[in-house]
Amino acid sequence: WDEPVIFELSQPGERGILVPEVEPDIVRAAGQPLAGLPAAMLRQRPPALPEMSQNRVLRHYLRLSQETLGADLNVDVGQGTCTMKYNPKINDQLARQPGMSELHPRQPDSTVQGMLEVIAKLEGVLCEVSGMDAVSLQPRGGSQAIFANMAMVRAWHESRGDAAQRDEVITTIFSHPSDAACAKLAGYKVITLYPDANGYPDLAALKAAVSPRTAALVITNPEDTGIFNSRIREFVDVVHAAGGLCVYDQANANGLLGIARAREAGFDLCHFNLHKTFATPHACGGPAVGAVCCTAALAPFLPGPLVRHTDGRYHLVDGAAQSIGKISSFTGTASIMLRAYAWIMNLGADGLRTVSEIAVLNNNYMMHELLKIDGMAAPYAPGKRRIEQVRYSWQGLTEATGVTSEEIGLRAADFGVHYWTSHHPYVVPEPATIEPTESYSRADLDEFIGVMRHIAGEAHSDPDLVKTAPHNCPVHRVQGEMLDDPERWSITWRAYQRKLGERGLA
Amino acid sequence: WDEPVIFELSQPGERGILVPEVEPDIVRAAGQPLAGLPAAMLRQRPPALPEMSQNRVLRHYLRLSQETLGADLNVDVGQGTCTMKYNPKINDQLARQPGMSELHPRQPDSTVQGMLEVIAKLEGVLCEVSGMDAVSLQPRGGSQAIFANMAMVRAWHESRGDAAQRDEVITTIFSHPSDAACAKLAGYKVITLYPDANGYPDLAALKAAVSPRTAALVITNPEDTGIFNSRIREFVDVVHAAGGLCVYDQANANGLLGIARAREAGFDLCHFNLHKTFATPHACGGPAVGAVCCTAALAPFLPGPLVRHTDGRYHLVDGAAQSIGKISSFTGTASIMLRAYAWIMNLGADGLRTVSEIAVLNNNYMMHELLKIDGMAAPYAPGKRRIEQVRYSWQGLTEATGVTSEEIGLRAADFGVHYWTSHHPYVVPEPATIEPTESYSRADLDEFIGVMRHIAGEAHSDPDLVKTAPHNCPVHRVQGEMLDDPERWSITWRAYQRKLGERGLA
Amino acid sequence: MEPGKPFTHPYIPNSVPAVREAMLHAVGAASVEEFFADIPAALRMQAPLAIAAPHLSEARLKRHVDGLLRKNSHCAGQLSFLGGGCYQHHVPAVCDEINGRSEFATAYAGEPYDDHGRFQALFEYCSMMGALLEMDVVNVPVYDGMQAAATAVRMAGRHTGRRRVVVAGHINPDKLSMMTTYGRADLDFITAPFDPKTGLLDLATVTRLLDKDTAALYVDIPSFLGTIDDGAALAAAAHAVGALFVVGVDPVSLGVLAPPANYGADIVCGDIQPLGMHMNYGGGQGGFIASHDDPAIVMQYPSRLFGIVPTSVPGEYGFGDVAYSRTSFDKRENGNEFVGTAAALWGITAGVYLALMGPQGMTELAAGIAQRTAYASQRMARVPGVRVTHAGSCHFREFVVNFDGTGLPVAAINAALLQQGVFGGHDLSAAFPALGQSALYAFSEVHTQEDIDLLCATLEKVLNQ
Amino acid sequence: MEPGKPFTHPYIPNSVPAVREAMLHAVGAASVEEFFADIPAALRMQAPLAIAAPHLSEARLKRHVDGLLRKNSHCAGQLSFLGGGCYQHHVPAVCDEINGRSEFATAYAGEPYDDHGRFQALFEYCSMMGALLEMDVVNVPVYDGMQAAATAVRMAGRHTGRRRVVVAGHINPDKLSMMTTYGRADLDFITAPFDPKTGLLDLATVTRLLDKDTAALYVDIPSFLGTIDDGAALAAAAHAVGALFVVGVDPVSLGVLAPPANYGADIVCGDIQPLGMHMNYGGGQGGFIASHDDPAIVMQYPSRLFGIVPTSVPGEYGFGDVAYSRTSFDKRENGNEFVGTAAALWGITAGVYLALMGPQGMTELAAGIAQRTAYASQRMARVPGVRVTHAGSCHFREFVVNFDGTGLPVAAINAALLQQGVFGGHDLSAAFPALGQSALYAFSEVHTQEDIDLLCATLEKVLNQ
Repeated sequence: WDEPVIFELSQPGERGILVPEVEPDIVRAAGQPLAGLPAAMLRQRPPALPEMSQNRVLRHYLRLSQETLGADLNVDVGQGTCTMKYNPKINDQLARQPGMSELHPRQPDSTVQGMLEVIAKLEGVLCEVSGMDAVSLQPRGGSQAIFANMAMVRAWHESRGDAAQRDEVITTIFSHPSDAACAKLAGYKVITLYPDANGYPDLAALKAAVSPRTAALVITNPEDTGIFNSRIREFVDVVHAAGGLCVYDQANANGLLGIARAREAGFDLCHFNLHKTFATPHACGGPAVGAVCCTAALAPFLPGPLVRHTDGRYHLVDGAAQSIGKISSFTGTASIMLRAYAWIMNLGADGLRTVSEIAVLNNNYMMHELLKIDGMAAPYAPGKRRIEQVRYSWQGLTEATGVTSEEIGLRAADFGVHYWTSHHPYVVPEPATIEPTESYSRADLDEFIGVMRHIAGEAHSDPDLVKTAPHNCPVHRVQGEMLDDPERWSITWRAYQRKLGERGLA
Repeated sequence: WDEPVIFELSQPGERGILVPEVEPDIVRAAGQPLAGLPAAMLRQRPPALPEMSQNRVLRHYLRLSQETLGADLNVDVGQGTCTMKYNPKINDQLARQPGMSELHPRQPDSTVQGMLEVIAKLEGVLCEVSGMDAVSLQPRGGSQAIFANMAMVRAWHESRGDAAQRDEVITTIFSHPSDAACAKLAGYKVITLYPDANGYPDLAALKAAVSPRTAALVITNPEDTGIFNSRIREFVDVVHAAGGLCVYDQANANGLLGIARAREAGFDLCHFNLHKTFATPHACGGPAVGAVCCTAALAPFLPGPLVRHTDGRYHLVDGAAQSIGKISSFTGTASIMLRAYAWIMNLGADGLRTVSEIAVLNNNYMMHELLKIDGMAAPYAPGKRRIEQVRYSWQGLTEATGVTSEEIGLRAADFGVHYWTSHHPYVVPEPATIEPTESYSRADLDEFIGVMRHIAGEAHSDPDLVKTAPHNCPVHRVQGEMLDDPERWSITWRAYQRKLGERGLA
Repeated sequence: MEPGKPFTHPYIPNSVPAVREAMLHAVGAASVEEFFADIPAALRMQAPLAIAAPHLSEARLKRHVDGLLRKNSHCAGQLSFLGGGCYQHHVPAVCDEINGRSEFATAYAGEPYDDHGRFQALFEYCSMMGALLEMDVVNVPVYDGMQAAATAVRMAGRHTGRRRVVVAGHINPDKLSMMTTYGRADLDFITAPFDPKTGLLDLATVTRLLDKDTAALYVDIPSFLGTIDDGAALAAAAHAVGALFVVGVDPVSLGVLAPPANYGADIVCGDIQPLGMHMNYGGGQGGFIASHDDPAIVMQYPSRLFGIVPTSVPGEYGFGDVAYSRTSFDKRENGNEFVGTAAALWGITAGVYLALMGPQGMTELAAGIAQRTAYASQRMARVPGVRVTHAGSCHFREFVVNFDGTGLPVAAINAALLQQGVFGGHDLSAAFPALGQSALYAFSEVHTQEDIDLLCATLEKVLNQ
Repeated sequence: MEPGKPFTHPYIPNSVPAVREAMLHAVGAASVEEFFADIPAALRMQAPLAIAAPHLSEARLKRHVDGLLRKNSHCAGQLSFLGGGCYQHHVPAVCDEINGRSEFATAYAGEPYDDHGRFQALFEYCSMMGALLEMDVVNVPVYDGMQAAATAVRMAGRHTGRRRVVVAGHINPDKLSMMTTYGRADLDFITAPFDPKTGLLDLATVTRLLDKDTAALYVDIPSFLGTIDDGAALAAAAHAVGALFVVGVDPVSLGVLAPPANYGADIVCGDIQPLGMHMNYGGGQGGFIASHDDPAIVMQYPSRLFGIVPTSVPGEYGFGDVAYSRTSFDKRENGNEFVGTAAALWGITAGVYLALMGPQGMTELAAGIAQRTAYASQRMARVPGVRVTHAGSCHFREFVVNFDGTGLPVAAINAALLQQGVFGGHDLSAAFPALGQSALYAFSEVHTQEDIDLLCATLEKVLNQ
């Protein structure tokens, strides 16, 4: 499709949908209901929205959907750290029923007993999976859950009166950028540890960083390298000994279900992304749920409302007196919780463990095969197995051919698969992060491996082909420099039209 | 996508879905429930179905869907006679609710009052639109409705004792093939009238054909030429005078809603395709509904069951004593009836008439523009307006360039639109049948006209490009001769595998 | 439409007055009336259509239709044991997902190039049915199982050049009615009675009815009453007179029952509704016809048959119509019967279902249903006054329950069950008076043991009232 | 997992024992245990997860979850007047169709090439919001309107280098809580009380609270109580001290109310839930932030901003991230706040909604709601004992109803309404004790005159009991 921008499809007068008529009695009684307002508060001209028939609106968005490579459509193992797994359609179907979709969040508790039961039981599962004592599902994404964790850390230290002194949070470079960003947001100075020679977070560096100013350690394990940090308990103990809390970013939990938990490692807080580990759809980037889990000691700080079960009925109650308060609207993204609950109830304990076992098997198989490709390496911990993902390096290939990891990604798009390098900064040179999850068959993995091998071959035989990719996508290489130029960037169509007029863009 | 045939994706052991367990008590009590059967009645080996994970099944069919050009995705005006119009998503959404989808057709009438009300009210609308007195919605498609009409003609003549004598049905070559085929199936000899020089059914030929052997005339108006036969009442009168019945095939009704009806033209029976005129989805070719409408005189012959409204309740009753009996299972395709009902209730009388007015306006606009293309003509009735579609001829272009209408169709596919020639035999040379309906905007029509103009230009400048099309479709030109060769045709994968082995196909 | 009052609607882009006028101007017409100039005044409607006032907004339309649907109660909310040709099964969400895809829902009659996916999906459906049936030829779906049966015997008539069709007496009476309406111009139908004790055909009687003018012996296995005849014996009897053996089959049963081809069926037909279609008040039906790859039989199909073929690119598969010249599309009244829009989307859906289930799923499904049927039969037989009519025979999915011992008509019992939220079995007393006050009870994987026990407990309760 | 008992599941292809073994063999591992060798025994779970027994089949899972959902009653079945941040509107079927598309539902973080459609759809959403708001910059959605407000004031803080934020007292108390939790490391929040008689801010009081350390004046227009302040006056007051004027707005109101940019807002934010999202028990929220195209402001956004750019093919449009270096993705703690998975699918859906509605639809929708609100206010005021608290002020969508005159607490009244199938307005007595026993009633186009009349009649009835 060569689908125009939607404003170009406008035909004045066309309607996409009709709005219910207002009954004549209402019209009569209401009169000019807003006539009492200052004139400046009334809209003078209708919004400049496109005017289109329903058929054309539908066709436009269906075509755009076909130009989008959803996980359902491809072997989506190349978006490492994202845990792209199969999102069962039954869960969507269940969540799209009116018994879920038409619930107002302020309905009386007595009318949402099923919904509250789902929330309560899902909280229970996450307690068991993490070993923690209490859970809040209110955050609407993983990063918001990280922020909630940091806010709880802050509230904890405030409750003990040493908040002013404890103004530092320690994290690692292979943890998610939001770990650092949320600590900063909560008012902390961020200390970032870099890996040691074997790719592990540097314990010595941690010991050097820890002090009475330490509010918390925020750390992922395995980090985005896929290497499990065996000494994690020592990290935790060092921080605890200094009076800090330990926060476990469990975005990478997909290889550990039923195998290892936050509790045994001594963490005080942790979080999960339901759209990663618990198979809810990524939805182009949300809606989502980030689950905050904590020990009993931290539970008084959880955001409200909380679900309680008493006398055989479920109730919502406000947060405790020490609660950090609200972290998002209402109880969070309930329809995502329902999907995660259904997924778990379809798998059970055996199933969750099998998820992790196969996710890890797939990852090690993928690594075993990818490392046969000339120019690809898995830095750190040579010969060691990985958990659920691997951060690779194409440094060898780049040195030999000049083709970069980013270019490989654009070429991979031509073969109908996603490919992700890693978060900035690129600690691993020419990085690539691959996470196969449990959802793909051996044949699928072999297909992806074949694409990588093919592109590596092209890098040697015809590097320009790779460097000018994509060739087989809905669009061609964009003129990216405009996006960083305030004179020319255009974040809306109206800005584009204006700048086009003023500056003759494009 | 280059998606394999599904059997090639099989991995032994994989499961797409799990089946509910049988409780141990049942297993115990049931024992070997089929042990009493002859051994030959029991399956010896499991069916050779593919074994696939759910993710892979989904991905396979999603990819196939993207390789299918649904009406939602294109300016679908090129499948003339098919009345490809917008199928509102709200109607699908309504029909996919459990209050519709989970109804068993043998439920007590008291538990399906809403469904029966929909059927009854839809019958009422069709009575009004046709002017007929009674309706059955039992047929599951237009052709089955035509057959029902022919069976009613037969039953009518049987009831009058002259069935043996009346063994001929007259139809026209521009009526749907099923009109002739169904008459034959009901036991009639078929007499086919050809158009006169102006494209109208030949009245003189009809008069010559009519006789005491005439059971019925089955005719479309407008025929697939789009030309309204002004003298239709004379045709009807001639047949009635000879004791025959007149059956109106209203597949082409989209231009006549609220404008002209079967009643005023004197017909005894007619039928509508709900998936054409009443906007239910074509669904790759069904499920569908063909509505049979008739005068009071023919009503006793309608198939059962019938919906009746008495004492404020709806009931299903058997067909009358003279009923032709069953024409399909239960009451027909109820979920399609619901969609058509919703569509009508969204438009009302003004809306239905506007549908026809704009469908006809669009068609005449399309004709006006297409006839500007060198090599295209609209045979018959020069200068006259058409109703809802036009059968064109590319004869001029073919003579000038050698490019045929069929080849133009394959090239049109490269531009993402459908294109249909016409039913066989090609009475109009190098035919093309275009029916824009009311669903497309002027911009849409101009886009399609542009494609036709472009291809006509290519036919002159680069005829080979057109003759070797498609170039931009999921597959390339098939080796069609195999399809007519019993030694090589392969209607299933197992046949293909066998013949591949035996004869080394492909 | 009131003159001068424009009606602009989201479904009709060019109803925008300015656009309408501009297009009229472009074609040189003063008004749309000009396009209808050929319609004589006497044929014109004199008044607007007299139909109910519309709900123009989608919001009000939805509310209106939802209100109608709320007047229904349905099998996902009630406990249902209805069957008799339409069956409640779990419909996998992926089936709904695929048949709900805009592309499949709104495609129609495109070519094998622009609609490649549609052709492939239907070819694969036919192929998976072929695997289930162990036959090489399966058609693109016809309307329903009845149509499939009616066409199957017509195919046999054309193939043999004979008129006589012997039909098992324990098929659905509606099916017999439909086959007769459909076939009687060219075929004569004779019914072979079944043994009221066993619910099975009597081989001697069937043999006596078969003669050298017989085109086909038609039997449903399992029968409408859930019993399972000896197919091999019936096949031998039919073949002995040169007739084709035509078997109607419940595709779900083939997880445990032999495919009819294995016991000698020449043409096999049935309904695909149980393979992933919601019941839809009967809107989920779709018919299949299958046979061996005998060109003489293949040429008798009226339906579309899709074949797989190489394309101009080596290794690529394409698809197309096999032997199109058979059809009425090609030959009008000289083609076989007729062909038209039928139930293609349900074919695609059944393909999705079979792919999801795989061999293991189909086997487990059928085995579980046979077990539940046997269990239910045992349990119901223990309800005082209730008798399982053909208790000595094996059943699949359905069996006949007789209530003569209760002194109550089925209608009254079902009314009482309904008050308890149970849809009792289909009342057979009108269609099979010889069976007395009997009902046909159906079971599937949707039923738990608890459901069956609840049925029996509820029956006991209402019979004691 | 029990050793030796393989668990094969449809969601885990390689759980097939033979495949699992073959892959282990391929990588030279004896068992999956090897991969976990780095996890010390002390960190390993010692027992299987203690969670409920699963429903392994999809059929039983569906039955289980359906059973849970049946314990809920919902707003499509009841008559609801709840609002307060989440609103019942008609959701066009096309919105559901598009956000249900597999492609959009399961896409994530692809590049502007493989995910071109996602980028375009989100750019178009931002552009249509820009048209509604008459602003040039709109972000890709954040979690909800609260997050948008919290970020908006943080943006103001960064832009001005000041700490003080004056917040209108008639915003949602939850929003104030959330903004405080989110911002307090860098911002101080001061509440400006509203006039209990009018439900409006007092300009003099607000002006007094604004000072040279004030980063932002934050106001919701309409307020949480449905009243509509004089935005231009507030803007002038904020600007007089060099503070930014940040307005939270209900996007539906903009069909009749002026876009805040027109009366001087610098940053506008709000929730898109009313634009085509089902309520989903609060799962339909999504936040937007908008501003003019001032680079100094643009660089304060933490969210992704998508821009339109030419490609290497003339006339072709491409898309990409604007000023990516602002973000924590690029700069970790040195970026603005943080960015992550939020509510992108709702952004796409809101775009579909706005495209369907168009200018005329948005105008009619808002005008109709204003009319229904006024009508309902008049009608409810006539119920004995019931008072509309701010009857002298104009309202959009919501207004406060006081029940002190009935002598009954809102809780009791709502309980009585619930018994009649009506969800009464949100009880304000805890959060706004000064308002007495009051509830917030909300109206939209889903309500007919009959509904509103029924509410009043039911209220009268329950108050008379």
